[in-house]
Amino acid sequence: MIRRNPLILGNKTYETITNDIASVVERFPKPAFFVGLSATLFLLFIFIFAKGMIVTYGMGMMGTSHPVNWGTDIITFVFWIGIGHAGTLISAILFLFRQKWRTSIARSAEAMTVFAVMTAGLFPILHTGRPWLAYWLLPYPNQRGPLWVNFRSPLIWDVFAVSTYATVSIVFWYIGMVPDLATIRDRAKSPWRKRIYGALSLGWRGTARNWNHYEMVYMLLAGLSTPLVLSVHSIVSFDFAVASLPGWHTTIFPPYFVAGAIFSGFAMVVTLMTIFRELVPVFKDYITLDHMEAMNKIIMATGLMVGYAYGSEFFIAWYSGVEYEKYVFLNRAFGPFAWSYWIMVTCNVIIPQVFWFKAARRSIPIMFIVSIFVNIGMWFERFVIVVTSLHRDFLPSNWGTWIPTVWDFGALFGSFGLFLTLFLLYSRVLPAISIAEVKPVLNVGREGDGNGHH
Amino acid sequence: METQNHGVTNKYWMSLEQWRNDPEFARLVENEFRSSPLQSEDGKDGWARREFLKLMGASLALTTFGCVRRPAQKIIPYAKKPVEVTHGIPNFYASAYSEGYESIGILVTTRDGRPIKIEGNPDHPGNQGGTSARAIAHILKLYDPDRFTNAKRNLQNATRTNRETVNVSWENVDKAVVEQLKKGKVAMLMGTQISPSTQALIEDFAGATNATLYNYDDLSHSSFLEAQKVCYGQKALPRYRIDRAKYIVAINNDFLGTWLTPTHFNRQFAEGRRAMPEMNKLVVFESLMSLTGTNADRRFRIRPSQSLDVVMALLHEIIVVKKVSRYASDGAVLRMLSAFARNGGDLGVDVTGVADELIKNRGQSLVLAGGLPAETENAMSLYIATNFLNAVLDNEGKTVEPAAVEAWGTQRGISELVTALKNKEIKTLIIHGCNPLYSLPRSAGLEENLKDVEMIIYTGDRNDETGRLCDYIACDHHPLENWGDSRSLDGVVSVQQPTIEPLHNTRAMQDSLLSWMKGLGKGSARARGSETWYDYLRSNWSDNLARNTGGKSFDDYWVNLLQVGVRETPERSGGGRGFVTSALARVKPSQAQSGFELVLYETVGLGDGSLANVPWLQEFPDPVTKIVWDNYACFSLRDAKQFKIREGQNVTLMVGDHTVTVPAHIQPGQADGVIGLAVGYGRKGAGKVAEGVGVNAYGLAAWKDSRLISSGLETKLTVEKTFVELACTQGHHTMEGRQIVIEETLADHIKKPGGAIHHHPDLTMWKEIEYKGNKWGMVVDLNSCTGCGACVIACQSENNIPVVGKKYVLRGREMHWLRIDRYYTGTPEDPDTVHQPVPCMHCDNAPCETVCPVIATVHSDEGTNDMIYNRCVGTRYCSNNCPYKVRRFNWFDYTEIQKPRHLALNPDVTVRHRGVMEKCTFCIHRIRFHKTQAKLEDRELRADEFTTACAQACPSKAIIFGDLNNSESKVSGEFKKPHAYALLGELNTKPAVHYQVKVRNTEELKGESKHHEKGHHS
Amino acid sequence: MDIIEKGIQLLRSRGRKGIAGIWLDEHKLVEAARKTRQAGYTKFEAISPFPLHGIDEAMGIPFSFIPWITFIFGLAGFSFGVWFTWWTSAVDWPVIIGGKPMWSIPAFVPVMFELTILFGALSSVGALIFVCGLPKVDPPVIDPDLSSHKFALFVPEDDKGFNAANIEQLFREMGAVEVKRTEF
Amino acid sequence: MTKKFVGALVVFSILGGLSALVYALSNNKVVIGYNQGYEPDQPIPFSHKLHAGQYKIDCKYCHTGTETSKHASVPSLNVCMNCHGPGLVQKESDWINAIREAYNSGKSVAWQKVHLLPDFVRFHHGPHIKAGKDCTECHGNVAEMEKIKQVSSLSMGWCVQCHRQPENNAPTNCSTCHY
Repeated sequence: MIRRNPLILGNKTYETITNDIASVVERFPKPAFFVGLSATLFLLFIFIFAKGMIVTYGMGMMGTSHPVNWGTDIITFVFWIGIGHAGTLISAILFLFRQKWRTSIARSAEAMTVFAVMTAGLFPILHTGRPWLAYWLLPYPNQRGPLWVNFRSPLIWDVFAVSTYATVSIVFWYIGMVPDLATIRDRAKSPWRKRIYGALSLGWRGTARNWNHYEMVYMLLAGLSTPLVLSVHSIVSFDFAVASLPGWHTTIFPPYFVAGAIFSGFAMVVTLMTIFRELVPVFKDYITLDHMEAMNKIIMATGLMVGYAYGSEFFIAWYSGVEYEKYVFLNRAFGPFAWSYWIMVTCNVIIPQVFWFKAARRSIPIMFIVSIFVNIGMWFERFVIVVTSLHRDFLPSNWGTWIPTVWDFGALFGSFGLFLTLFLLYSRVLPAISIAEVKPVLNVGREGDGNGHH
Repeated sequence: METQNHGVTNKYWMSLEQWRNDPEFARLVENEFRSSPLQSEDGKDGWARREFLKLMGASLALTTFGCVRRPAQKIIPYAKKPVEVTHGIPNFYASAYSEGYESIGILVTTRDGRPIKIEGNPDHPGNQGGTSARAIAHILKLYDPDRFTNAKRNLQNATRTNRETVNVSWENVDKAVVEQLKKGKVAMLMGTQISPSTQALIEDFAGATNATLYNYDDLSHSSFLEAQKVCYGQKALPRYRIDRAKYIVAINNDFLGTWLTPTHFNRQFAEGRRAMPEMNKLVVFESLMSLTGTNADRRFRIRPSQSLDVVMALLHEIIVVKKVSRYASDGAVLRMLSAFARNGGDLGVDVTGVADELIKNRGQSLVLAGGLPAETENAMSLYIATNFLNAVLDNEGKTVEPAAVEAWGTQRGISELVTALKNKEIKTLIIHGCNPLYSLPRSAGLEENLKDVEMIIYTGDRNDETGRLCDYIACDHHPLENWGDSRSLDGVVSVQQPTIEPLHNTRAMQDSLLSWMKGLGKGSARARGSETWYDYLRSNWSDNLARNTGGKSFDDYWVNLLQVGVRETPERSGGGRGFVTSALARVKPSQAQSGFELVLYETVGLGDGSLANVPWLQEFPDPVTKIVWDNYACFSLRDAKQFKIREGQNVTLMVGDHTVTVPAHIQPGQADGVIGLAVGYGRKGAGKVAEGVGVNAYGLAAWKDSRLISSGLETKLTVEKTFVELACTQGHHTMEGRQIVIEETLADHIKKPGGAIHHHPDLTMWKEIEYKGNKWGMVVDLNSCTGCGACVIACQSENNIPVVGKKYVLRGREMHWLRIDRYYTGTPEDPDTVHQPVPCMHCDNAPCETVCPVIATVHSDEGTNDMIYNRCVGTRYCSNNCPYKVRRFNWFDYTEIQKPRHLALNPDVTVRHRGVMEKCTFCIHRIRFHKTQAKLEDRELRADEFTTACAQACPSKAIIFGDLNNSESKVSGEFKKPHAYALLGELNTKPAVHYQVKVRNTEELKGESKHHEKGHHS
Repeated sequence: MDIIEKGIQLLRSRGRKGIAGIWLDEHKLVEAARKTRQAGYTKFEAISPFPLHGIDEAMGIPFSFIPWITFIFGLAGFSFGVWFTWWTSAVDWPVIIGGKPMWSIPAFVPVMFELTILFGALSSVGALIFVCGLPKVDPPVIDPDLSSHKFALFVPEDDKGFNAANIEQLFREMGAVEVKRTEF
Repeated sequence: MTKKFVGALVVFSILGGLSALVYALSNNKVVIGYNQGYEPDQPIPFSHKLHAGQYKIDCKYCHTGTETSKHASVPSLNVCMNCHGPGLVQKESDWINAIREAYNSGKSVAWQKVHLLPDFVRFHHGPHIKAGKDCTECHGNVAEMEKIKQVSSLSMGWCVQCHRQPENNAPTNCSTCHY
């Protein structure tokens, strides 16, 4: 039997675990928090302003044009949806695989999922020419005949997939949080705090019968989320794969997108967790270097998958013999947008190779930098797919280009404002580590532990 | 009332005259516009753009909020409804459009008294239903917001710099002008008039006032006419029969794009293209890349100074070497030709093959030269030599027919005017139909000599380059507001009738002349007996122009004439003309040039620049360069490389002491050592649209021997460091070896039509949808298409397509539903060119439909791909998934159109909201209109009962539209021809538009498709 | 306001009187629960801050029935997806789209799949909320630390053969740090 | 008992409300926001009840475009003058005099539009009349109306339900009405 390192450091007891995690919620934040919050609120303001202007005056303010009809909005949508995947993967798939190390990062990863999907969900709505009519994408009974929607359109699949994903993720996250909310309720001193967390905890009491159903539902949700998360990014990839455009029309997209999503999602978790560990030092006992290393291994593995996909795309383009396909891929690597392609390859394939070295996997600064690069690289992966495929397609007369405007940057960077604001608020008002899940794994890897082998 | 369907009878358009017979009419017309949108009470046109006149010529008003319901609208019917106006039903009026020497028959569609569209008159034998981009677009000049709405007086300083422009009543204009005219010494500077009645009136006026007539055209053919006179003794433009010519040689001549009467020539040329297996062959020698050059089967690049040498080399080869024709024994001719024995060698072009083929096609060949690029210093020699070559080839009387009528010939040229001005022989000058201060180089000396003239009267409609120097602007009507007539080069006389009461307080030039004559109490009997210009015109017709009245009274004849628009008997004379050999003595060798030679040229879109304020034409992609909103100096690839010039880089051109700084454009196929620059740009005072677009190339032209020299100008070039982005609507200019435009040589085509098409096996998962009723389809014959672009503007006019401006064209956001792709094949230095109009393909398996989430683009059961604007949310997914990229997105709110341009909108086509996709609809509103009409008349839709706007406008009949399920329709046959193919057919989109291969009359093609070189499909 | 008051009344839990023992070690609690059950009590409850290993077996709690709910509703979601895509696309208003048949099954699979998942997930959570009697307003708390680091057993008075003294003795024997009469 | 009852009541009322909403939205007879019943005052109190009801003047006598044009069109004043011209019907009424005055001075009357379709809807009266539809099917019994009132909803669903009837043999392409 392999000797494991302890999952939780610092000789915790159940009581200290409760104190460590709940006290973050209970104490008044430090000034640093408000500095951070103002920064993210500023970004959020940029987002609202940029999108407000675009909705007011028209999509023409962004860089999208003919033939590149999709640009920053869709790229960023796919980017954030991809980010979201790591959370569900950690909370659901690793749960099904009985990976106990997931417990201390699962909550924040799920929160990341929820906020990322919320951020992502805004983009397809706001990228439309008439966002105030976006509700027409929902098949609701109406007075137009009734007129339904086109279930053949990948965008309708998106509506179903993303809304189902958002709903199930939020439910999963929330159900997981209910016992912890009850803990905070029980520790609350002020009546308001008791009332609010009491309501949020739904009056959870922690009886064995409830725990019995609770664990079952948690497992069911994990079981449902697993195919769901795979389907969501597959369906997002269908937006491209189902189209006839060379560079989009590929069967490899679903697995490629899922791998990429996990890749970018884990990178984002690493980014957030490295910062989190520094901001709340006590969390270093829960989110240990072992956790970070495990995530870095996944980053490297999925990075290799993504790299393989890049290579196989080229091979298939050549092997298919389709002239349009061949051209698109050569154009990606050597055309006017080649810079974006090589940024993508560098960030996603080359840089993560440092994780072959254990020292790099366990170095917080290195992994932070790598994770940032991976995030950049994955944004550019979607950029490469969307923009370079669109800008030169079948008829050369249509070839065009894509020139970003200040509003594109506003939408892209502003979206981080929305995401980070939500995440910052979450980190102060909700238990950022699952108290009830961490406690059962307290003894894993401890000396003289008799229960750790499950 | 003869308001019936299009294409049903020849009486489907109506004549204004019919109402004229009604005494009530005049009064009705006065009231007609009382409730017009132009004069609505609150000055707003309301929110409903689809129907300006929501009901019965009414204006709309949004009532205040908080009303019972929103939006509340009002219905304002006529007080007295004109009997021929039925709200919701268009009226068509036959009329004529003239420009330079071109006259084409048009039909004007009016709705509720507003002209909204100009179409070709199928009864006109010259254009036969086709039109040109400019003819269609000149409707926007009617609704030009920058037009003067009243007569104006420019208060001039002593140096003729405009101090102030004030309104002046017509009475006061007349008073002042008549007073002035009494002083005598009157001169009239007139643009060429092809209207026989206007000519007569002007001559009447000149006689009455003892005025001297001077002639000037912004695009002058005076040396060409002079050469005709020298060669044949008659100063007339011959009738070129391109339809009869099997072998056409054009030397710096753009007869398909801009020369003389391109609309007619396009039709004739296309007929010759389609005459299989005897298809014509076009050989072009030219310096720039013109529209004609792009259609050449064989093309040679020459410097403008070599134009004459080419003709002489051909003559030398034919007469001296091959000893063909009777001149082969004419010693004088042989002597003269020996000086030009420069074939091959220092000419750089071997014309032997061309000469051989010309000899073979004697009597059915045609050699053409002329137009701005041919107007070198030695142009006269070129024209004489060309005429001689046609004579040598026995083309006289066969492909060159003499004109029945001499060109309007009583006037003198502009240099005589300048002399007269210098001698202070002119007190009053009336300028009409030309813009000399724009198009004359300063060296002509007109401007500085004008200041001594006591009064200058200009009939233009704005203070443009000429107008600002004039005292009175007696603004003329727009042709759509005015009566008139015109004679085309083939002798067809058509009538022009007004289709709208004048929008503004303008007055016809002819009415002005008549009233001044009245003021003077002089003039011919006809002038004195005519109350209005209309009376004069009618009486001139009654006396001089009416033919074959067939025993009918003139009144009946006149009514019928107005309905048809065209006088049935053309003025023609047959037989050949004898070439006066002595003319050859005037042929002088051209000076060889080594430096850069500047060639000015006319664009298909803007022509002489008089329509520069029409936004459609500014955003009309040049058929060759596809650049909009600019003119630019064209360089050959070699020169660009040598002088390190990049696309859009500013260059300064210096001719003599005049300089112009203009962005460079690198033009494949252009001759080395040549710089091309388009005229028609750089207008001043022409209006908001034209302001600041391009530079005035006329400034670089030279004035020598009373002639404007626009070609072969020795030019110094300075390359600047700055750049201007040129807005090009096409992203890439070669086909990358893809099967897009398929070309075949004539020999291959005759052997196996469509043999060059590589077909792909189609596999499908689904059972195909069956279309049981109508199934609309289109065939575009790439062999007939010359790329002139009339269809693009016709579509724009028909479908309310917005103009987005240069800034957004640069971003690829032009909105044309129908675009013409132009590809080069072969080497970029000397390519072949193909044109391909691309509308929406209306694919049966439409990729756009599948991906639309909200069913905003769907198929109808008639096979059209419908775009439902009001359902569209604007995801733009459809456009991404369209392999042809024909979909256009409303990136901004394009519905705000400056008034009164909005009056040109077609009420049958929805004006699209911001944020929705749009695209070619196959003119679905026409389909619906005609299907409804058929239903109302209890009949089936007839085959080819109607067609789309593009097909209707096409002068070369390259576009055929109709019902594929109707075996009688033309399209159903053409669609299935073996040489018809689907664009990107391997995608199995099953387009409802098929293309027919482009046939080139050559031995081998310059660019072979690499499409199936690997043979991986078979 | 009346309705809100009534709603709160509805959600207010009514505590049962009974006896509770509190442990600090979860293993001892599991043993105590087994003993309690062996003593014949059936309605007693174990309260813990996290799910306890082995408590189900110790207390004789049956396997949760919720997977059946998930299955049935998942199936319902799938069937709804099949029916809805078919009815809207092929029956109610068939439109020719992209030359495809009205009921293009492969294209409708994603919608059917997502509806399956959505119905399954929401029904499971709904079932959980229903069987746990959630939500509840201010449920009685035996000890606030029961959601942190303490473990409790509670035997209600209405349990069969309730004997306070016996239970207290049993709890003390099994290592309860505190035994008290309380409401839960 | 009460608790369960209240619970059941809540559940059922939610379900019932939802079904009612779905019914209301999908049923073309119950419409919201379509100006049904709009009955504005007109500048001249023209009575259809009098003209079409009592005197039985055919609709198409005044609404001349009905069979030929997209627009049935409100008659111009010269149509009124056919009967109300000098020396003809109703010489002394103030309203008639007003019309006569307007006619003589060439001024138009600004009527309140009652039946209003959005700009993107193309409706042609002709085929509907041709198909034998009576005016009253859409416009209600105008002969009974003192003031014209919008009887039908004119919603898209309202159009489509009729076009869908197989016996009407009417197209339901989107481009039948939208282009």
